[in-house]
Amino acid sequence: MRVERQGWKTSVLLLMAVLIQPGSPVFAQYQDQTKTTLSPPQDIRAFDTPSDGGDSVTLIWAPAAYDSAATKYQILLSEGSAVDPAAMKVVAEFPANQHYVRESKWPWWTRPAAGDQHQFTLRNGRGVELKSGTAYSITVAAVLSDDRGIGMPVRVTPQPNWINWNQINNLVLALLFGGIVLYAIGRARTKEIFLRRIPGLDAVDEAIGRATELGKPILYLTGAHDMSDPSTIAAAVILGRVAKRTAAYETELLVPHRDPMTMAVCQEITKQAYLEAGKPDLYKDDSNFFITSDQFSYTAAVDGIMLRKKPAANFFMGAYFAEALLLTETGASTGAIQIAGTDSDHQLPFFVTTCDYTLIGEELYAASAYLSREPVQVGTLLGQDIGKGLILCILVAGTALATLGALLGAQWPQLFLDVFKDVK
Amino acid sequence: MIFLRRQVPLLITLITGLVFAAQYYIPHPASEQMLTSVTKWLQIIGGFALVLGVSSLFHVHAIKIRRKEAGWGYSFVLYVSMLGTIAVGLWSNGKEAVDGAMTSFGWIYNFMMVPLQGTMFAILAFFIASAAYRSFRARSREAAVLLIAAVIVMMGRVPLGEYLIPLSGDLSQWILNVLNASVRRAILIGVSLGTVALSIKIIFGMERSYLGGGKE
Amino acid sequence: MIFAERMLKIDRRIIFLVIGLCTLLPLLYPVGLPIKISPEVRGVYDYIESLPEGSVFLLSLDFDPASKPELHPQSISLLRHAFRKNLRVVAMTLWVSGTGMADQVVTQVAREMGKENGKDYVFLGWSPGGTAVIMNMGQDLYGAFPADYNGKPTKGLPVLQGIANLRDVTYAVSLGAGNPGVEAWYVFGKDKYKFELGGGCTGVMAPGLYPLLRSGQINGLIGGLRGAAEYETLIGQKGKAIAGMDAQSATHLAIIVLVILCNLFYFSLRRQSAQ
Amino acid sequence: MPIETIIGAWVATGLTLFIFSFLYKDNPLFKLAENLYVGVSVGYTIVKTYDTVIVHLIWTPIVKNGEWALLIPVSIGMLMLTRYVPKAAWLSRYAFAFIVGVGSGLAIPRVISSYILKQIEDTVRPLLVMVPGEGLSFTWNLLNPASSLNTIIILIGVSSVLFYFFFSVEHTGLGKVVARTGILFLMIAFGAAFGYTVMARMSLLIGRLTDLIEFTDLSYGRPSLWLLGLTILTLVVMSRRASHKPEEE
Repeated sequence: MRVERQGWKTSVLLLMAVLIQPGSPVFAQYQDQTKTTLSPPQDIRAFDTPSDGGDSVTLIWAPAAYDSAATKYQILLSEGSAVDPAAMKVVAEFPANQHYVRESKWPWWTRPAAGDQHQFTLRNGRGVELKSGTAYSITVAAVLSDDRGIGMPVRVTPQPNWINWNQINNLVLALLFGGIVLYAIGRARTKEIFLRRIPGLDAVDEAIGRATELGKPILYLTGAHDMSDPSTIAAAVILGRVAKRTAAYETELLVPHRDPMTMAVCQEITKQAYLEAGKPDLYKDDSNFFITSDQFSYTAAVDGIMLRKKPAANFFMGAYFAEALLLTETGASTGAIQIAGTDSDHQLPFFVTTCDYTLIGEELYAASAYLSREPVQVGTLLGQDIGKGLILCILVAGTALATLGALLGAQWPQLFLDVFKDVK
Repeated sequence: MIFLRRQVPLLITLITGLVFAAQYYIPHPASEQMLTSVTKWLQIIGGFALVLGVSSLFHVHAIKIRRKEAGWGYSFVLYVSMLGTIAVGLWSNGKEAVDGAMTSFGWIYNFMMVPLQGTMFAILAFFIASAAYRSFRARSREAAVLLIAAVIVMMGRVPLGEYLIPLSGDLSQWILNVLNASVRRAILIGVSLGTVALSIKIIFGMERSYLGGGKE
Repeated sequence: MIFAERMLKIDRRIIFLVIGLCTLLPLLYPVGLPIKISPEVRGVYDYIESLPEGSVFLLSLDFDPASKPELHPQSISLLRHAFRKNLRVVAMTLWVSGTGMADQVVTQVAREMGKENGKDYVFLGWSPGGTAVIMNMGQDLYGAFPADYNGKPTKGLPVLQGIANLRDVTYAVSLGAGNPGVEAWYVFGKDKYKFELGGGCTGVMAPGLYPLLRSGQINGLIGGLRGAAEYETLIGQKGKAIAGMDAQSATHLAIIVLVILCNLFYFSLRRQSAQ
Repeated sequence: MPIETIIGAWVATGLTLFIFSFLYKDNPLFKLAENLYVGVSVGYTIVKTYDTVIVHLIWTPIVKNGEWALLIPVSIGMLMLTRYVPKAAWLSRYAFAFIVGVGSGLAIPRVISSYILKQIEDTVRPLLVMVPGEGLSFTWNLLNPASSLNTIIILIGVSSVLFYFFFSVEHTGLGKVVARTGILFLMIAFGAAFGYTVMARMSLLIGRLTDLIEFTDLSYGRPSLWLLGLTILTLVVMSRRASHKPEEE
């Protein structure tokens, strides 16, 4: 990897030059050898395109009276400091009513000229090869049938840049949101954070209560993923809560697994829960058991358990795939209360229609954070809430400002709106 | 030793994370060159990750066969089919077809893998139908709304539905394009915030489950 | 046991049979109902239609045999359209188990349209890493795929002339069955390398891609078998998708009837138990 | 027709029917097909990985083109595999640290740009649209996704669903109304997803049945019909044998 320190300095200097004194090149008219009636483009400025890798240059020139679809602009380029425009190569041609600064995607903080000016960015590729660090002469010509008015050539050297200023809003947002998350986690470590009660958790208690009344077991599934997946971790945390209740009510708990590692972790959690409920003697190691890792064989086996043991309540927490429907349908046919919680959005519709209660997406994490009170989990949740709140405000304020802008025909709302655009 | 085992990995994550987040904002050729190299590296590492992912299967089934656990015969089938496919694949230089002519590896692919995998998911069609009859109930107002929207979309997306109720096409178009899009957008924003938060926690070493284990 | 309860408890294998017949009969005796074209599918079609001859069209077949019935017809139609417009076709896949299928469909359509490998089209094959492949292609196409599927070096292939990376691609379409798929092509591809992007996907994925469609991040979306049927109608070449539409209609209707029956019985049961 | 195609048709049909036999109930034929499937696809992945990674991405560039820098990813990959050597397993952490670090770093700005900024940009639109001939006005057309009415609906949808997933605020008062709206929007989107998923699953079935119908052709020797009979016969025999031990579904 070659690092060009020199290039870095020059590019910064050049950038400053562009920012500080726009339009420094000499503006002059250039008369073509042939007699023309078309006046050459005025106020031509050329500079290294800021915020790029050094393979393009940008031209700015003033609009003219003849700007229309019939007239064409040509971009002329040559290496070195050619003075004879006839020797310059035509590298682009387009109708004269196109390529205004306002059409470009530049946000206000990098826009090099007023919106009514013409703008053209000449890039590497398609027959043009711009080398960074090489000096070029470039100019614009206006063409109408045989008439040609050629502007004064300007010198320009493309340079690589170290920062893409067009994306600076992205960076600011990343830093802001990163700061919020870290702050929220820090806060959760020292203070108690309010989390609203997730209604699904009440349903959990209710279901366990009913199972006790009926004297039937409870079935709990932790999903298809292993312990490295956040949804499985959440499922394991909620299992702790369920196990505590089943211990207290002395109800049988069945937890069939698809992953041996997850089973080992869940055994620990269940044991701990029975201990905390003061019923360690009731704990059975084989309430957590491994079936198989094959998707459909596992499903068939669990369906078999549902039909034979007729659990009063089925819990489906964690990540699920196509097997979800096969499980919940069988569960529904046995008349069990079914409670699901998953972030697998493609299976959510099926859970909602076949289960009595469903924790949707992030609700699963929230439920787990609510139960575990673990600072990193709670803090992340709070951080995300703040982030969502900010976005909500931006949406509402932005719509209001955009409407106001349309009503008044004003440009100033863009000062706000551009910040929340992806402008590259 | 603790330093080598714990701290160094966290340091690697911190540095690589920050460098590659910053790379996005730096258009300089040096930074681009770095991205070029590292994405190529990730491709190669991705290959190793695949091997790692499937190798746990080797292990699980080897144990089953050795201990003659229930259903070890199926594990044996799995092993034989895997080794057979590998042998045939290497014999055919890993190509399913040479100039349009099928190799024996291509035969295994076309007549075993494609129908097996395709059918695995086709059976779900039947289960959806049975669930539609036995358990897609409007238990609550929410579930009722869901089912009505589902019925409209199901009608509007097939020629017969549009033929019977011409309005259903436009209505399902509107549901998908406006109502559905707005919800998906909110979910997308929420999930993205979650992804960014998780990435930040990983970079700053607050989330370390990836170091602990678990298969790919 | 009351009637509604007994009806709900019937053996589900009877329902399986009903669905099997609803699929089988229309396939054997097709009706051929007209297919309306949606603006999503038209977006992709119109864009390809507007491309000048020799433009670079990248088709990424990101699916495996499990999604073959939906995405295979889409790829056939898209390839036929691209070849008919004489675009330079660069095909590839990010899903390892789809490699053989992708090779087959590209070779088959190219042969049918009289196109030459290496000159009019190339199949790059598969490479591991998912999103890393997209990014590496964006930086350097020849680094990501030093050789094509047949092992020929990609550098110097006439079809790839003037293409250094994804920035030189005019139009890319990802036919995605999951991740990596259409979204990955936007986030790790178009976001930086600025080519135009279209999407094709399975029915399961389609609703999730509408936000990207609305914001113009993808300029069109071919959703599932229905989308494929629309595309077949647009290019005027009937294929498996149009043939499947009658069966699709019949099964949808069957499901709707089943859902309605289910709820009728459910509510009658509820009323009875409330009395 | 070449003999391998005919044999292929028989094998493919047989395996398809074995898997469909799961509809009757979980049985040995299905289990056989399922394990065969896992074995073949793992084998396939290994062969493809070997061919692509070892041959084309590692061996050729390093040995033929002398790109020695590629030894770095190879060694990182090797570190990953140390996981199977208990004593050196901790070395695999270096590899995972690198991959996860790079992945997280790459994700942050790209996710913000694609899924946050782009999505905000498209949601924030003026509520009044320029209509040619009428000037600035509020458009009511539901079918035009860019109409003013739809802009408002989308804004309400996005905001209320975002609010529904707020966990540090109690849903009371106005919040309750917004959250209820959010859940209704969510349910409609789930309904759309439901409809589309049904469509997808049915398409898969249609695809498989199309193939089976193709294989009823005489040129293949009608494998679909023969094997269907055979599969049913096997299932009947098996259920007879197991009938002394009745089992539900």
